[in-house]
Amino acid sequence: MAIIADENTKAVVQGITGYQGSFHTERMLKFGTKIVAGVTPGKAGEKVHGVPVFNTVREAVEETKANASVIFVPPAFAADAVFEAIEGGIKVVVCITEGIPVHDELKMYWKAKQNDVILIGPNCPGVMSPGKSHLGIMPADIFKQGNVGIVSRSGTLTYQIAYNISNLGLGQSTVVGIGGDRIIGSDFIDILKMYEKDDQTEIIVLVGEIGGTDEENAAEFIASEISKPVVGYIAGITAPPGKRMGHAGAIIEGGKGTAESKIKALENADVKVGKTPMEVAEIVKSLLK
Amino acid sequence: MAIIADENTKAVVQGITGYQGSFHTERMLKFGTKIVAGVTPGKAGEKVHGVPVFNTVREAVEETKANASVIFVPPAFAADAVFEAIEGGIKVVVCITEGIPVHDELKMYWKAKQNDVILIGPNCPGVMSPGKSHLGIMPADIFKQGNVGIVSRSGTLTYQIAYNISNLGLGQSTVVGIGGDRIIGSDFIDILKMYEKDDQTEIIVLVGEIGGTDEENAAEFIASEISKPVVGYIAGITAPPGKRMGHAGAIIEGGKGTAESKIKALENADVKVGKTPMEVAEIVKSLLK
Amino acid sequence: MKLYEHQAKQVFSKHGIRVPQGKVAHSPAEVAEIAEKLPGDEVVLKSQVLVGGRGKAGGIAIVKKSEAAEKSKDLFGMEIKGLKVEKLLVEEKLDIQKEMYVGMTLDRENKGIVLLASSVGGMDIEEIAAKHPDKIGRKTVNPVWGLWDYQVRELLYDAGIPKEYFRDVFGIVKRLYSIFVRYEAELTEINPLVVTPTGVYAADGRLNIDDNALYRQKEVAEFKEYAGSELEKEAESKGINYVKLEGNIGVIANGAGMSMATMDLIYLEGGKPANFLDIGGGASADLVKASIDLITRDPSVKVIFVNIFGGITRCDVVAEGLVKAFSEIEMQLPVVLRLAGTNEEEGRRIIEEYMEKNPNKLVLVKTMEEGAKKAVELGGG
Amino acid sequence: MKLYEHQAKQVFSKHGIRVPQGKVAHSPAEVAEIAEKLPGDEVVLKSQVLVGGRGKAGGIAIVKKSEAAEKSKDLFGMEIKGLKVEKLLVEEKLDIQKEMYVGMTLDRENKGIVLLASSVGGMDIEEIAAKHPDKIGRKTVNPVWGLWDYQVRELLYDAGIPKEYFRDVFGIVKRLYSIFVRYEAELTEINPLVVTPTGVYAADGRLNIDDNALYRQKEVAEFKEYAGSELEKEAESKGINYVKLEGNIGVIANGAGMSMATMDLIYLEGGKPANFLDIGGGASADLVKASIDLITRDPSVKVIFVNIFGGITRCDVVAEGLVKAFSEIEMQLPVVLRLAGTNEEEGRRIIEEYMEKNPNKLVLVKTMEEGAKKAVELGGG
Repeated sequence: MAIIADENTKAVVQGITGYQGSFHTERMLKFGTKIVAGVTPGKAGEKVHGVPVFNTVREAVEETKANASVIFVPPAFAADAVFEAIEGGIKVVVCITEGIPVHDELKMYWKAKQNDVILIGPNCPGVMSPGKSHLGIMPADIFKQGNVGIVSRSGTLTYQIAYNISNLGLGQSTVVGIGGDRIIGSDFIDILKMYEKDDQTEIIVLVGEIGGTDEENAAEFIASEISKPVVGYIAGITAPPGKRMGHAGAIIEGGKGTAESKIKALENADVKVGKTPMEVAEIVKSLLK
Repeated sequence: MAIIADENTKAVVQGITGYQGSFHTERMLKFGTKIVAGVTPGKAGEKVHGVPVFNTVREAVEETKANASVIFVPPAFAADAVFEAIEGGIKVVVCITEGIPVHDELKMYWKAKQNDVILIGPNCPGVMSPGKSHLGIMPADIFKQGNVGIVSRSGTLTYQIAYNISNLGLGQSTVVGIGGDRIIGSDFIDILKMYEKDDQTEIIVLVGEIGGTDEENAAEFIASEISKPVVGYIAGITAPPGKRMGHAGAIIEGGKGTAESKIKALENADVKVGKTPMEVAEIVKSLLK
Repeated sequence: MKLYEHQAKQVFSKHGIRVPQGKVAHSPAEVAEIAEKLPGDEVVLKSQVLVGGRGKAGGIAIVKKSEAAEKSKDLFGMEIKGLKVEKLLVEEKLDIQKEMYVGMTLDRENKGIVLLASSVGGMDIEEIAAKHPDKIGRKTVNPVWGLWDYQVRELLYDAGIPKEYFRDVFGIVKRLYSIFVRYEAELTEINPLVVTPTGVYAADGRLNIDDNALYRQKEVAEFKEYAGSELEKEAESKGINYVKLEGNIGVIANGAGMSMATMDLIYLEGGKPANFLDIGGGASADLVKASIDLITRDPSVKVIFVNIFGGITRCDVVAEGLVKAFSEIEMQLPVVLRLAGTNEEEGRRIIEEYMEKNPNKLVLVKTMEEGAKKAVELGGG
Repeated sequence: MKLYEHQAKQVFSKHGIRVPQGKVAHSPAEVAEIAEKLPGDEVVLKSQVLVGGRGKAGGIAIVKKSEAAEKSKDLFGMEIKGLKVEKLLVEEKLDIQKEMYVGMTLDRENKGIVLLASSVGGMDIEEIAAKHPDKIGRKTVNPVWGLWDYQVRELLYDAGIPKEYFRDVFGIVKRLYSIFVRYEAELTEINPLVVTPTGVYAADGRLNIDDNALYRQKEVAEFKEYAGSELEKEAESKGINYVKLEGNIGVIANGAGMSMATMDLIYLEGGKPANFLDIGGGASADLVKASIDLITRDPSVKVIFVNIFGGITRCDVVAEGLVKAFSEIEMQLPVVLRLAGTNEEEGRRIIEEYMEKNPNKLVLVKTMEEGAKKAVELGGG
């Protein structure tokens, strides 16, 4: 089955005429994703890699029955794009855009929540269900269809771990990059719930990093609600506390959210935590046997 | 059974230490309403007619398990009071206050809606279930327990019609004054639904007035969803169009919302419309036989 | 509270919506002075009255600058739908290439703010809506979430706003919405919104503010001018809801619904109310007295029908106010009085006590139907 | 972006929160001049550095006016947690009767804004929270609905704010919240919030603005000063996420998670990273070149490990940047390079082509584990 994106996903790309939008639309099409429409205000009637462009999401949905959206618009316009997608009737919104003001992200979160829309991201690599659908910017070649579900706060680390898993002869049901910002649409728990219900997923990999308490909350949830085996990885063991690590999602706030605290919480929930991306893949392989 | 307010209603009065709050608390207590707490910030520890006063609704609910609120605070603070009641866990909020800015009323409506709270009013006389509970400012003496459900946009007209019904030897299950402002928490349809389900109510009286299209919408709803007989009254047949009639709820906007249009809509839905308040009572009596 | 066109335009301009150059004149001399300083050969004289249909009533004129003062004499003192023209807005004449429409108002049904736009303007928007519904864009905004850009785009695409003006109109709609919210408006519109060689302008402007919000809308509250007939102005200044009507039966009631029902009853009995007067909820004795005072000064009134059903209003307080009025005002008119509801007993007692000592023409009735009948009888209807 | 205390206070004051009189000085002479004009006999000298714990580090002094300039010489040029003191805030000394606390920050877990208040302040708020949890009021505000008065009241009752200051603190919390929203803050706090005979003042102030919002927060964006070491300042001005660390292995990676994982691996292999450097997503060749340039100028670096897994970042673009860097910068350092993901083939081809013609000390590895091991080896860890 896979989660979030599958054979039935028909996607619109918001910001399709931009550089990133166009580049990744081509890659998604090549992968096999059903990109049925693009949206850029004022560019209705154009085509990008053969995909028809509309002025509004509402029109695109009316014409193509799209049910998912991938957003590539610049940060200043991203919240508006998310709102437009939601009010346009889209049920899965994947927001790739990085650098969105956090006060906008708060509104995006609540808008999606109130409308029962799955919002992935922002500042995320998207969703990849190998062999079915890919909504985002992941390097498709490294994935293989299989039964490992991956959920991750970090983009590149996700690729790394998926790549290692593929190299061991295994594959992924779905790979979800939930994004590294402090306020995101879907957190670990939201995705864990879906994997728990998903027939195709037999084992779950959770990739976290320092900052916040999302991993600790996930650990608690896993202990009580998840029956499938979970393997973890936490980046930032050696990050100096209080220093700013790249994006704001990785600030260590008030001593909480350290790698130690997260690893401990996961291990207490019977999650095997790998020390390197390679070790994570190896644990997955050993548990699947 | 009655609707909205009954024997199980335990009410808090917001603004209990004010002139109106205190006056009507005494009257509600005399009627038999369970007023378990009052709220006025900064006056915790005081008592008004024996009712303990708290600083916050949250505290009042924690201490007394109140499940309804009657609001008498001045218009500038009324929206805040409604929000406080809703977040404090109150499930029925009756807002008596007149003169609330309409942009505040819009927010009150959505806040109640999102939290599944019944908001009655503002600018309304409240809810009266004779023999059970009274949340508001109605003159209790004129009501009698019975099986006529009344819902009305006009305060004084409600009393008049209820009074006439009582004088004919009948009584009311519940009387709801939904308020005359343009934006109100519960409209005719919301209350009609409750009367339809209420065992005690055998016949419904709907009292409308010119302005808006609430009566027209109600007529449509009655035609398809209400099995009990409905008797109507519409005030403002002789109101000159475009002139401002007291509160803004009665402005005739753009030719729509005339008494003629409302009466016609109701009659099309098989509602008997009385020409005078007395005639309304007489129709009710004839239909109940 | 309705703002005059020139006031609305002042607000628009302050918030970045372009309006024609112009100024308000109170006399032909001022008209000449203002016209002189405006660009072009011709100017527009616009009567400042708070009703629609000025144009059709002849309240707007385009004239040569040299003839502006002379022409303004015709306009000053004109009556438009009962309102005297006391102010003229003297404006530059725009070089109009196209007329469009944007407006917004409360959406009672959807509990929001409805935005309207049309690529056709200058006529009555209701007429356009009826004849060319496809030319009207319509969008309800949820007041909690506010207006988002995509909604403005959808509105303008639906309205068929041409590409070349899209960006300008987009900006104007956003500004207009923030004015609507910031000033707590009930309605605001620009009709026509005009395209000229130098850009898009609000050639006319309406902005109605929620009266209940005036206490915190100090900037526009200062614009407040009482409008209507002398009695209506006085009533408004005292907080009495009063509208002058054609008949001869003065009506005082509490609550808008009850007041309207009272009028309806008078009509049913064959009479005609002289006014609508709602003392509201919880009226004081002084307000009751002021209401009686007001009505007695309307020469067409032959009888007064006071119809009170007390809730938050107390019958004893109303009775006190009446007694006060009867004692202090020289009353020749017969009064029909119905008191019921809160403190009814006490109210009737006060009135009966007064009647014992004072042979006023006061008839105490039991029901409003009876009262209406009696009032029509006494009014000679 | 963190504002300095004096900048935060400037914003507070503009929005109606009272702050002590004072001004920023850059030299002892300026200190004397400012102190002279302040009321009272004594003044407070406060080092302006963007770290906590100034007080304990000796960065704050209360002195007689006459001794202010002399004392300021000790403070100027002091180092607090690695940051040089270059500015002093010279302020009037308040007559402090009581210290309280108010603050607000993002609530990641509840997706809102959490407001904190305490009737005890002046110490570390975390310490208070740990030792006297009952003394802290806490309230999460939903950002869509905004802050309502009842929430402020609940907060202050929970915090035990005494009745006599309730109204003042209420006003300050409301103002602080509107500052938080208006300036798109991540955090703002007043610690201590002090009671004096003339009212309640913000004796200290923090205001951190969301970097992602600076493009539309022009008023505070102007305060922007690059902080930290020279290399860190340069990196920030170029948009590179760079933090100087203790070790000798220069690290370049894409994505914060990958960068941290790379550092973690180096530690696991027994080495120490010289820095954290994240080129972000979709980096250009120029950014890659600038990153190499930056790291080569850190004298402690012995080897550079470039660890790229392409997604939105393209391996060919990274390779181009590296080639550019190697060609234009005189490189003595060995470089370990791992390229995988988007356009991996092309990236490796570009690098291999370059290596054929140029005998750089460049080691191309397959995995990041292998790369870390190799880097530690070459770095002599």
